[in-house]
Amino acid sequence: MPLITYREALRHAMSEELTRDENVVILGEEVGQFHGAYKVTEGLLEKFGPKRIVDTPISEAGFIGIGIGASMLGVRPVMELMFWSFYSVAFDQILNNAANIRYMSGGQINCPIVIRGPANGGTNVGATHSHTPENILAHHPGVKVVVPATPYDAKGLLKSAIRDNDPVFILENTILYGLEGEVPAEEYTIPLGVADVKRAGTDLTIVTYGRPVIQTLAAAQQLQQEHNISAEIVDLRTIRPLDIDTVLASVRKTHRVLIAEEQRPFCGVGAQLAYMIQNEAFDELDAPVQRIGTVDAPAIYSPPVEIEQLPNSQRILKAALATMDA
Amino acid sequence: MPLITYREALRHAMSEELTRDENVVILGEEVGQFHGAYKVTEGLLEKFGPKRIVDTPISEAGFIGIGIGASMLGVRPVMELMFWSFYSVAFDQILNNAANIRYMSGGQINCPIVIRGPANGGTNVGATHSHTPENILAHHPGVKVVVPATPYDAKGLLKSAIRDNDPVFILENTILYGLEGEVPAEEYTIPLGVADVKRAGTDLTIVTYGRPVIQTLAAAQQLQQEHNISAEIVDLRTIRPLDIDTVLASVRKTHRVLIAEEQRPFCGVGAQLAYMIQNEAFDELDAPVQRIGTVDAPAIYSPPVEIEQLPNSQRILKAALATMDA
Amino acid sequence: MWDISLESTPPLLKIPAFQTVSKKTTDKSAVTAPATAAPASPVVSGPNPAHAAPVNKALTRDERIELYRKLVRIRRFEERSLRAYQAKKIGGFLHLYIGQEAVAVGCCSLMGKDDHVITAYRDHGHAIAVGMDTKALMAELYGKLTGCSKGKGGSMHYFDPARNFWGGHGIVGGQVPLGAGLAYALKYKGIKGAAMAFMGDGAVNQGAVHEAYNLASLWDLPVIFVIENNGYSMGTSQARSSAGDLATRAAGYDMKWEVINGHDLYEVRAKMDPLLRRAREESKPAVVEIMTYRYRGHSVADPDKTYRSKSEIEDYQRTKDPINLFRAVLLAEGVLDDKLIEQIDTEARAEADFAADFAEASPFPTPEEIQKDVYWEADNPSQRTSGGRLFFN
Amino acid sequence: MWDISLESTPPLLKIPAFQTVSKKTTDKSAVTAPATAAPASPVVSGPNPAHAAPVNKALTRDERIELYRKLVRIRRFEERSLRAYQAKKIGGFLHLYIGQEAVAVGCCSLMGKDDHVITAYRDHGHAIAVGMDTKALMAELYGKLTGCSKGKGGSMHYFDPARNFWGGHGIVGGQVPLGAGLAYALKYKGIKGAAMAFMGDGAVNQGAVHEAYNLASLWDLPVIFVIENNGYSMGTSQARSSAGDLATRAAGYDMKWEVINGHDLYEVRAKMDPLLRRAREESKPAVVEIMTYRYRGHSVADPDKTYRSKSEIEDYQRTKDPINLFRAVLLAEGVLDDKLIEQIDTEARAEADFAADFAEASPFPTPEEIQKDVYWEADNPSQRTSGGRLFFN
Ligand SMILES: Cc1ncc(C[n+]2csc(CCOP(=O)(O)OP(=O)(O)O)c2C)c(N)n1
Ligand SMILES: Cc1ncc(C[n+]2csc(CCOP(=O)(O)OP(=O)(O)O)c2C)c(N)n1
Ligand SMILES: [Mg+2]
Ligand SMILES: [Mg+2]
Repeated sequence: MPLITYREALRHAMSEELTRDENVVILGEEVGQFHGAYKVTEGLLEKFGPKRIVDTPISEAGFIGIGIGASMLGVRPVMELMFWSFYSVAFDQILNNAANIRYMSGGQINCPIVIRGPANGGTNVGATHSHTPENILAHHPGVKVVVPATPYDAKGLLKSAIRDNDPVFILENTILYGLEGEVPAEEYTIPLGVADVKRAGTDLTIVTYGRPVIQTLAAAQQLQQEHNISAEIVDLRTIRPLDIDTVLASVRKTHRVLIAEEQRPFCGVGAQLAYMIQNEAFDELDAPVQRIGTVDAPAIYSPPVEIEQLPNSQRILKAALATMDA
Repeated sequence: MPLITYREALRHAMSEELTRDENVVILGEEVGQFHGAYKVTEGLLEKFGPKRIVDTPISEAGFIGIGIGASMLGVRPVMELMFWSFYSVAFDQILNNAANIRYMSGGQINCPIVIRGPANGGTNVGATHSHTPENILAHHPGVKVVVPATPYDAKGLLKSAIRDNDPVFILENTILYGLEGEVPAEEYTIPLGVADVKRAGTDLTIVTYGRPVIQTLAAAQQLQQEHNISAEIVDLRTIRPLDIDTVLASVRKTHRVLIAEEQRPFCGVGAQLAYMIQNEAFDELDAPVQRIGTVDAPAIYSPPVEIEQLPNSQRILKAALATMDA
Repeated sequence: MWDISLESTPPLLKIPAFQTVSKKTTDKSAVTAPATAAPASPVVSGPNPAHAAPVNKALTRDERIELYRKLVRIRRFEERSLRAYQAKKIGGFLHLYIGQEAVAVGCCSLMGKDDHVITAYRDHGHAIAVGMDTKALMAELYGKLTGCSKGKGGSMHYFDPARNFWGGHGIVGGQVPLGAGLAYALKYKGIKGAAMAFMGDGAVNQGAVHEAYNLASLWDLPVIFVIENNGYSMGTSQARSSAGDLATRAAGYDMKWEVINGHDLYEVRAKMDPLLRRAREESKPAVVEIMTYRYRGHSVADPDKTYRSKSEIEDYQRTKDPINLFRAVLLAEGVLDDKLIEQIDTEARAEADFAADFAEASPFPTPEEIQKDVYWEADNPSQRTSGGRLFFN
Repeated sequence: MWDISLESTPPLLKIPAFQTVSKKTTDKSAVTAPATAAPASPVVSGPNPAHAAPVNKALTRDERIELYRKLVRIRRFEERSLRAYQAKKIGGFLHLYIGQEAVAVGCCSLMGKDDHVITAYRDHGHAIAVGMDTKALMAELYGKLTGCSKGKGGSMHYFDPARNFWGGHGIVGGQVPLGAGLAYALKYKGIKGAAMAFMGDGAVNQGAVHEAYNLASLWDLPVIFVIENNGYSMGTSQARSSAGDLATRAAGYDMKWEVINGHDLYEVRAKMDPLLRRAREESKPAVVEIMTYRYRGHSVADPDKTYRSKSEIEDYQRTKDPINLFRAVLLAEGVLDDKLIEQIDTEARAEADFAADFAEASPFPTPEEIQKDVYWEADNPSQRTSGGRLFFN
């Protein structure tokens, strides 16, 4: 299988869907002439022209609102947020209009919009640019939330998202954009809401998604080699819909759970998972569900310190050992 | 002690603080000449004049941003959101600027702002007007979040909030505005971050806050009388800082926990509580932590159906019995 | 006896054939930049030339009657809904459009099959103007499953995409980018239609509105931003909420703008028509500020005591009521006579009562309905492609 | 040899004594409404009368030299920071101000003790202009505890409230309401000061900016909204992001506006001074659009290949460099001579190197610092009144 980057995987997904469906249109700041702030859309303007690849002013509420309105009439906009952090200025459009329009209209209106862009820390861009809002987005019934960790997943999930009739938000990661992985040359999609066991194991379940998947894979290797602990890694891939069955099946096997996520803790995705696991597999747990995430503070700028604020394989390793000892 | 309404309690708190500190100023839509959409600020314009009680245009991002900026120079703005739902258009100001300014400036700048207003369902105002964002707000380190359930708490907590040097968000409830309760004539404050055991009990801990406190009190009476179950009711009062110690002390006594909240479930406050309880009192639990909240969908308009969507004393009662049976 | 502005106080008054634009309330207008468009018509005493505009001259007798009927039907529907609200049949908010009817009826009467409408929460008038069934509208107020949004939206959230009506939106200003988005879709698909995005005078101070202005002008979207200036946002007069004049802000975005007397249905049609044609044919946006007035409080809950005088309201009712004015015009045209007027009114009242009876007799949604219409996929399980849980508890 | 626009290509050029406003890039300006303020100066060939404005005439020789020194210090600081970035000493973004120096220096040179400043992420120039210590600024870029924000903010989030400098803000447009809020506080407290809220040309399309405009005008806040129009928001030219001219949008809010040649320090001072006085004394807001240009990419990461030509950049450097221009003026005035110019430049380079050495030698924050400066209460435990947990894990 060809080896391509996460960035290319996303680009290929958009390119294929642009070709497949003439209603698909890409909008966002700098997606065209500038080739994307992170070059995800590079070459698409040249290939599909300015009607399909649209540069927008810095008006997230305005252009996302326009995307939502256009989607109601059958256009299928794929909107890039340069950073998901900028959802803060478009929050009302995203979470009142996109999320509620089907409901408030009694099912008469669909909003087949995709909003995608990076949501992560780790590149020293500070508190205003490092939000990871998957918990906040997924809190709202009516939306779907996807956080892919590998090129293969990124492509397959984005293609499904574009075909989905509900609003889908894809949270990517600037650090993963350069990550390479095998991606089939043939067309494929990955259904939303299906977790992927990235590593089978017997002693400990680590539930994770996004970049921590990669970090957890490294930690799991070390756990095996140095501590003889066999960790099973469940990559959620989609936060809503949530494949809790795959999580519970793993818990029934290992009886111990660590959640590794790049979230601030209070009401994060890990909290929701912990609630569900203890609620639905109470008797299966040999120890409390543990979490390892971002140290609870706004994102610090200082490069070496930000590494310590975020989950990393050493912090995950330590948390895994603590979960085994609990 | 005098019996006053929750609305009056809030008004008295503001009136006393306006008198005490000339830097306190009330801003919001219709707070002055119109006397407040829910009449919380009635009479304040007449008493304190238009410099202290300021009507704003419908520009939440603008006027909350102005409040944040003014607070950096020592003004202490108490801003009314007509509904907390409208935080959606001011999200960036509230959760990037107010929440992060102290951090990003390395501790040089404070933001002593209070934002208050109702956040609740139950009055048939539909999906766009029924947000309960305490989980979303409290997710962000740097902010404090208060949800008072009684007139006594409302007054004492609002006064503390106005004196606090960190941004404090107070989520009130339109249905509680008319609720009467005893409030001392003498001045008092209630510290933020201190839960209140609203009813002592031995068999089951119900952790709650906001209007469900009132509903839970009714359910607890029925539990006692009809089922001989003694429920202890812990009213959190403040979501962040969180008085988890009072919760854990109760759990150590009862060994069973139900969380009753007016939140949609995914990543709600109940999820965070469940995580912490199972994590910190794993061996104390005789049954999984349970939740009862808002049925997971946007707020429905239809009046009789909305009652079923929200927590109510019958739904809480049923959930309590299920928790006892688990 | 036909004075229609207040049910209980019906003195028949001498009504001039047309009205001029009501005086702007802001005191800063003098310093505002001149506009690209012509200024609002000055107070004149001759006949309003707008009445003779081609789009009005082209109306058949029946069409004129239908326009009048729509005005009356809206008013009677809303008066009936007010009684239902007072009888506690309706929850939440009820924002009445009474006094503003000529705006929605005038604008929507110009809609072709590819024209689209979106508005705010004061949406009953627009819903009836686009042709929605008053039974479904009243049932929605009653929270019934037969409502136009199955009882899920309520008064503020009416929808009928089949009639190109995209709501009914509760967040002030939030619908305006969506309206530009409808126009975007039309342009994208090469359809020669236009969108009208209605908002109130208070909504112009929402940031999303300005973002939509800039985008619409920059991208030449076929959208007309319609400011229904009824002088107040809740209890705040325009002068207390907005610096400068409202329509003129369009100039800063290089957009055409116009001020329209919204009490005069023919003028609304005459001035909207060229803008709509221009939108459809040249794909050009515009901003219009339509001067109007609401007689009732902001919502039924508004005691309406602190921010305007009774005499101001009465003055509007007496001299600028859009139904009275249009009736006088049609009487002068010989299109209406007393009998027809009475018949229209009787039918409109009967229709409203019938809608209320229908609503009353309709079933409420079941609690199972709460989780329907959230996800397309959940409602279409046979076509579901995703796995996992969509709902939580 | 003094040409300062590009370190590596220093041809000394004949520099005219002043520059006129650069041509607006939008092609729609013709249809825009006339403004309340005077239009931008036309292209003239005589001496710029702004140079003889009282505020410039009043400058002592030393003050003139200090203004020049600030321009040079900013440029040398940024060039040094660029080298540090290339050496991987700096993380995140680095948005250089090179080419725009006269805007911050000109505006901030007018600040009295009660005047305040806030800006966006391209904030190094403003920070030096208000008098911040370059050691603390460089250390901040290096992420060190000795940085002006203790290494917590980085390049985009400089702060120094003691010098009335309120940041350094990363969300485009988000600082603008805060700037109006500073003005609100001044007015509330009866202090005769003014606030300047800087933003880029791309920022004017953010809704929050317009909300702030309306509020500032409605409430007569002493704030000057300063649009630094460098022609581009990242890779998007003004014509591709904004309909109409930028400054003229102020007219829609009944606000005074002005266009200023930002390459010419004396003109910046001459045109800003009356507006600042008016703000302080009459509590009146204004919008200014200062025409300027950035030579470097949007940030250091921007390859700067797709959206503008090399010749465009070179043209600005050759004919409009603010340092070259001001140096020529001061040479003509007899204030500078070759020796002094060389000395200033040498000192500025040494200062920048010293700042880098200081930064290099400073300690990083410890991981314990992560949770400091989050809550006032947590940092002042002896004065804490609340209970409960503030942090979670
Ligand atoms: C963002 C937001 N802020 C506040 C409100 C509450 N609110 C509802 S209607 C209204 C007044 C709107 O006035 P205007 O736009 O003039 O419309 P009108 O009611 O006169 O039709 C307000 C403040 C809201 N729904 N949304
Ligand atoms: C709300 C928001 N959207 C997008 C961005 C990403 N971004 C940062 S700077 C910038 C361009 C801003 O251009 P302009 O306002 O002209 O300022 P300049 O960079 O030219 O100084 C963009 C799009 C952001 N920081 N905030
Ligand atoms: Mg209005
Ligand atoms: Mg720019």
